[in-house]
Amino acid sequence: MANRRQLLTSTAAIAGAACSGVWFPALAQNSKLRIGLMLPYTGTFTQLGVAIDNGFRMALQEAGGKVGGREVEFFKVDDESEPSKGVENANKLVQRDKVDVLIGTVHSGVQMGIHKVARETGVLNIIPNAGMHAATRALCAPNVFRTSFTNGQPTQALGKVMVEKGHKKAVWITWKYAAGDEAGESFKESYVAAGGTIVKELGLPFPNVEFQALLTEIASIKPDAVACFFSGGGAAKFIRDYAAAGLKGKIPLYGSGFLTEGLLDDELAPSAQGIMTTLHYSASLATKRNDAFRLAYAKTYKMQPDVFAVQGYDAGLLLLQGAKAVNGDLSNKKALYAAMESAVIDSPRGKWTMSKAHNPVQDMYLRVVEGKENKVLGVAAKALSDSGVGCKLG
Amino acid sequence: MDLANFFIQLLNSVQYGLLLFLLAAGLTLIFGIMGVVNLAHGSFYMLGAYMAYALTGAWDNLALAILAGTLISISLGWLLEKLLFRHFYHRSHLDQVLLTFGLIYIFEELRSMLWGDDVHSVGVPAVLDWSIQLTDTLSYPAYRLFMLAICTALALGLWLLISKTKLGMRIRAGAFNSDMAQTLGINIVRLHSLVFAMGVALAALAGMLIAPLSSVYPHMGSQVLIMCFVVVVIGGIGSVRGALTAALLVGLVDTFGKVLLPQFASMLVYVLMALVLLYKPEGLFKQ
Amino acid sequence: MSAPQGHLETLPRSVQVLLGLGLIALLAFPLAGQDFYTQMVTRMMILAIFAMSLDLLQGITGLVSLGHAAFFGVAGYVLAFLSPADAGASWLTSLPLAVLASALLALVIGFFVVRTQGIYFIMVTMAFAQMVYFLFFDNKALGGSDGLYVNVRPAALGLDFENKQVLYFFTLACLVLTYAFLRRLLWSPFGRTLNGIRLNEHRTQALGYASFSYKLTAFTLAGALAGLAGYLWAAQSGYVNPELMGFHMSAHAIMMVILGGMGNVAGALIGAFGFELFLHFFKDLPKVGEFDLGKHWQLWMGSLIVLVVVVAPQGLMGMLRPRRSQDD
Amino acid sequence: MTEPLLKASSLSKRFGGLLAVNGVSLSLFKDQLHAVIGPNGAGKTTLTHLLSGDIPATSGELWLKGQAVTGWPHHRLSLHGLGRSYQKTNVFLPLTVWENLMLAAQAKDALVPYNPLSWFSRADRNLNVLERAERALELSGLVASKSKTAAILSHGIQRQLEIAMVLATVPDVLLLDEPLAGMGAAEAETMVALLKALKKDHAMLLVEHDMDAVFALADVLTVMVNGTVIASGTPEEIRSDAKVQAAYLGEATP
Repeated sequence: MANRRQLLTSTAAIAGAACSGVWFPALAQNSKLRIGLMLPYTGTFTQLGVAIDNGFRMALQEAGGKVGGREVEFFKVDDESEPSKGVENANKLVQRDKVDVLIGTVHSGVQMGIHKVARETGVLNIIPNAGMHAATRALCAPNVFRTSFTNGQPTQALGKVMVEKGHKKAVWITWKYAAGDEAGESFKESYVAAGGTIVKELGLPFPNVEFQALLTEIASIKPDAVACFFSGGGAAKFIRDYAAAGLKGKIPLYGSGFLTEGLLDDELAPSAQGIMTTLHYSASLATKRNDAFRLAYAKTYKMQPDVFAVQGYDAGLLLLQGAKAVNGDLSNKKALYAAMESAVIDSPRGKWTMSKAHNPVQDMYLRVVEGKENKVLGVAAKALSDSGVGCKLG
Repeated sequence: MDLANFFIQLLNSVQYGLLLFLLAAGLTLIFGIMGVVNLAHGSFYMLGAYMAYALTGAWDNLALAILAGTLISISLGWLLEKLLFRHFYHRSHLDQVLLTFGLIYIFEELRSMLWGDDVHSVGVPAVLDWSIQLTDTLSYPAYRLFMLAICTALALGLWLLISKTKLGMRIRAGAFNSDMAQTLGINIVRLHSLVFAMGVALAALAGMLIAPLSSVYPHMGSQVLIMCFVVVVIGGIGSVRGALTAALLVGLVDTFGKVLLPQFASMLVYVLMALVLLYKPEGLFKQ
Repeated sequence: MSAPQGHLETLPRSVQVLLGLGLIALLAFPLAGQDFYTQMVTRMMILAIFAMSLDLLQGITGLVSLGHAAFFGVAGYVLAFLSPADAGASWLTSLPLAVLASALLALVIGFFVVRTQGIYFIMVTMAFAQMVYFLFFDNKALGGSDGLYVNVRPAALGLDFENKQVLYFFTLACLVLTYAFLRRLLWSPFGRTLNGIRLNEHRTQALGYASFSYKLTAFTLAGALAGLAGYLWAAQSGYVNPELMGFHMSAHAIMMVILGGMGNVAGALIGAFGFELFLHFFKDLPKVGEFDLGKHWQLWMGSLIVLVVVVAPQGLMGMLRPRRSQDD
Repeated sequence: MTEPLLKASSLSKRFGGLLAVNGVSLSLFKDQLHAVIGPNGAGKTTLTHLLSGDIPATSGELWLKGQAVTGWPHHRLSLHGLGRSYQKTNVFLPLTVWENLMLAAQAKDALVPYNPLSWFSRADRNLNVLERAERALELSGLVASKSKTAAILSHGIQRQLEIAMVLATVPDVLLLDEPLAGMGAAEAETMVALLKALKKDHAMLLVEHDMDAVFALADVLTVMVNGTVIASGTPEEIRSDAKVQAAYLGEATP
């Protein structure tokens, strides 16, 4: 950008590219289906972004690489889990690349940006992870579907389990940010409904990972059990600190599945033994569907799939079913949405259907950490559906 | 909060404070004494943590990994000083901000290419993998007590080095007036590379020592960066004693803030910093 | 930047021509451009206003603020608060209110931070900005960590910001006005005194200027202009979140100003466009064989920044300015 | 004698243990040059800082043009007609001589910064500012180097610029801290001539080591040693004062 010639040529170049980029949807039938992938390829959630990307592509490959009989073209954008660029990056796929469907994303803040664009442009958006409640509650939209969970769904199943295990007095601890609050809300609902009482709610600023002070509080409160919501690096550290503080043996630790999902390596597993979590998936789910998926995934990508890969995979299955019903013409929105709403997804996590607000109605499994696995003990909540309160759809 | 609990929380705050000092020690050298605004300090910390993960993975011995990691980071620091930072001592703080901001991008990408983007954990060495029973439900991990000792030793060592040894005197002279120091026969060029390399090594050492406590994950450096500047600035730029005092103060405010005033916990540290800077504009222990 | 530049008000010919051509390109652009590019260039212009507002502090008064994004974000939030759920707020009332809110915040924070010097000023502005960031991040009532929507974009006097072209030209007008105002400021007694404070605050006081109230006025004015940029950002994207006032955004602004070359406001303008264009360019790099160039955009961007600061100490502007002999 | 333009009574300044200035009282009258001499470290420069408000006094009072101004900040005293030059040149090096003078000349009737008028008006089109700057340029003999950047001027010319900037603020009281320091014979001569000319309608305080210049210019002479005034009076009285000779001029002359 040093001198004026360069500044002008690049501005003209952009303008030129823009004109050639003009494209007429009417010729949708035979031309390629344009799929936009907006996922974190850099930053703290890169691991999740890559897993979703792999799962999604694998679903399409297994269906012969065609969606509704049409060839596919991918458009990728790295959202860096940066909320302030959410709208900008979503528009890059929707307005510039004119994608027919936008798959994304992980971080709730960025999802708010995508949701704004999805509601304004009407582009089909499949959310493979972000659990923010608004997308399938107050701000639900006919063109927005989710194949993962709402932030409160996993912990909604946790309350009853803990009371059944005899834990009447519990402490809830999480980061003070949207996902933590939403998980806490539904845990309180389910736990109190099942007869438990929350003795104390502890919170620390996001992304602070210095837990020592609050662990000391827990030790002094001496609750029957502790329930929490943490994920990623912070979750791994919480497990280590919890065990190192000697609480592991004395006060059982429960949490939403993200506390242990994909983190149980040789170093962490010993500290995590016995931790019980609820999640809509587990690697050790003993079903033929799950084994076939895990084998295929390991063969294709040389690594073990986690819940995020499953959610990406299911996003692929959902798109395939919807497109098949309208044999590739995604502009036939009514039929497409009807097909996707009534879809039954044969997912590695088990069959699940779409709620009225377009969020999965799915089983929540109770899991316990044994060795380096989240062993499935049973179904904590059968066909659990998010309340979808405030959604005017259907 | 009964008395026993109070003392444990006090222990927690001192332990976190000393941890913060370990984190900021490298910065007290590069930013404090050499006056280079080093935003890449967090990246060196992250590189240290990833080196600890990679090397313990290979040899399964943290002490050996730390030794090798320190040597690697010293040479990295020395190289960076020679290639880049040497030309920035007399440049404005803004140039240093821009340079080190660029380095953050570079180190983040190199880490992603070398070690990937997964979350890892580093094992506590077996000899320290036990706990002391404090109360019927709470016990204190030995590794954190070991860290208490290490950080105190480091604080004492750094303070002695800087204020009591001949080398320390030369470092301070060089920082205060490098031209004058040069005329007095101090080889400033070699001194700067030495101090810079020490600064980078200290940051990486912090990463390696703290790795078993914190897990190892992308962008871990950027979360630590702001807190290190807070500690160095509150303490008074260039003062090791100041950084230690400030680290303990921040440890106190953060620990008791979380317990007593949870809804303001995240803002308390910054309120503390603003108050200190407005009351004593040059920090607590200005040289 | 190593030796402080004296003459801020005079621009070399080459830069003036570049700006003239740039203006013509910006005027003609929406006619050729597609919606996405219109919005992209609108965003660049908004960031240019933001960078220029920081340059008033950093380049002209010599105050390096590492918390300037606080005023950028607050104005955006004011628009979000004023926007009713199903209709657009009138920008005739919401814009002035948002800018006023940012100015007031800048006045209050400025009253405290302006008395500190050098490195401590940088750090104390960062501390106050982090306080504002966590105030919004931790409070559900203020939108919490996921932020707030501007449901319907503001409109007034027949200018509806839902229309991308209208917002584009409105932002262009704001850009030109801000630029003209700041350029004019350099020639004014106020601007000259700020320049004096940057070069030698002690002597400026000795001559009879109350440097504290000059710096506070500059800080408040810069906060107001940053508020203008923040308001336009919220109007354009329709979504505000705490990151808009985060450390990263403030550092981003400093990058744009330094990259462009500090002091004469045109540098900040060029720095903003340059920084964004390079960012987009690196991210859209194609996949060459197995190696996805675009994925490693951070490596290219980091290397570029290091290169510029090593090669061009005066920033991009420095390269345009012919190597002037000392006694011009 | 009329009211003193500047009156100081028992001004003191303590830096920790050191009492740099100890209870100094002096008055400056219009059309009169009051010189202050004394060995290095006598507290002369500190005294000028106390008078100009550069540093706050530990104790003592100050009156400027009959108005009590004790504790006033530096810029306020300057606006009220108390100009000062510095021992170590303290100008705007990257700016030209003319720009330095314009900034000084502009201070007198500058609007408050938050008055939008001061943002929009053109600094170089204010007639009386231009006139003040022009006058200071001619008085100090700097017309030749008007558009030169201050940084590249010789030391002597920079000292002239130092004085010119004070004149541009049109002060009533002038505090000059070793204006002749580091000047060649010719430059010193022109400077002494300038100072003599300025005596008319200014009250001046001159801190200087060059005894010839001091005795040529001073109407009143004060001798300071270790922060205190040991003698004050006309140059002739001081020359023959035993105490001064013992403390300052070496062995008593016959």
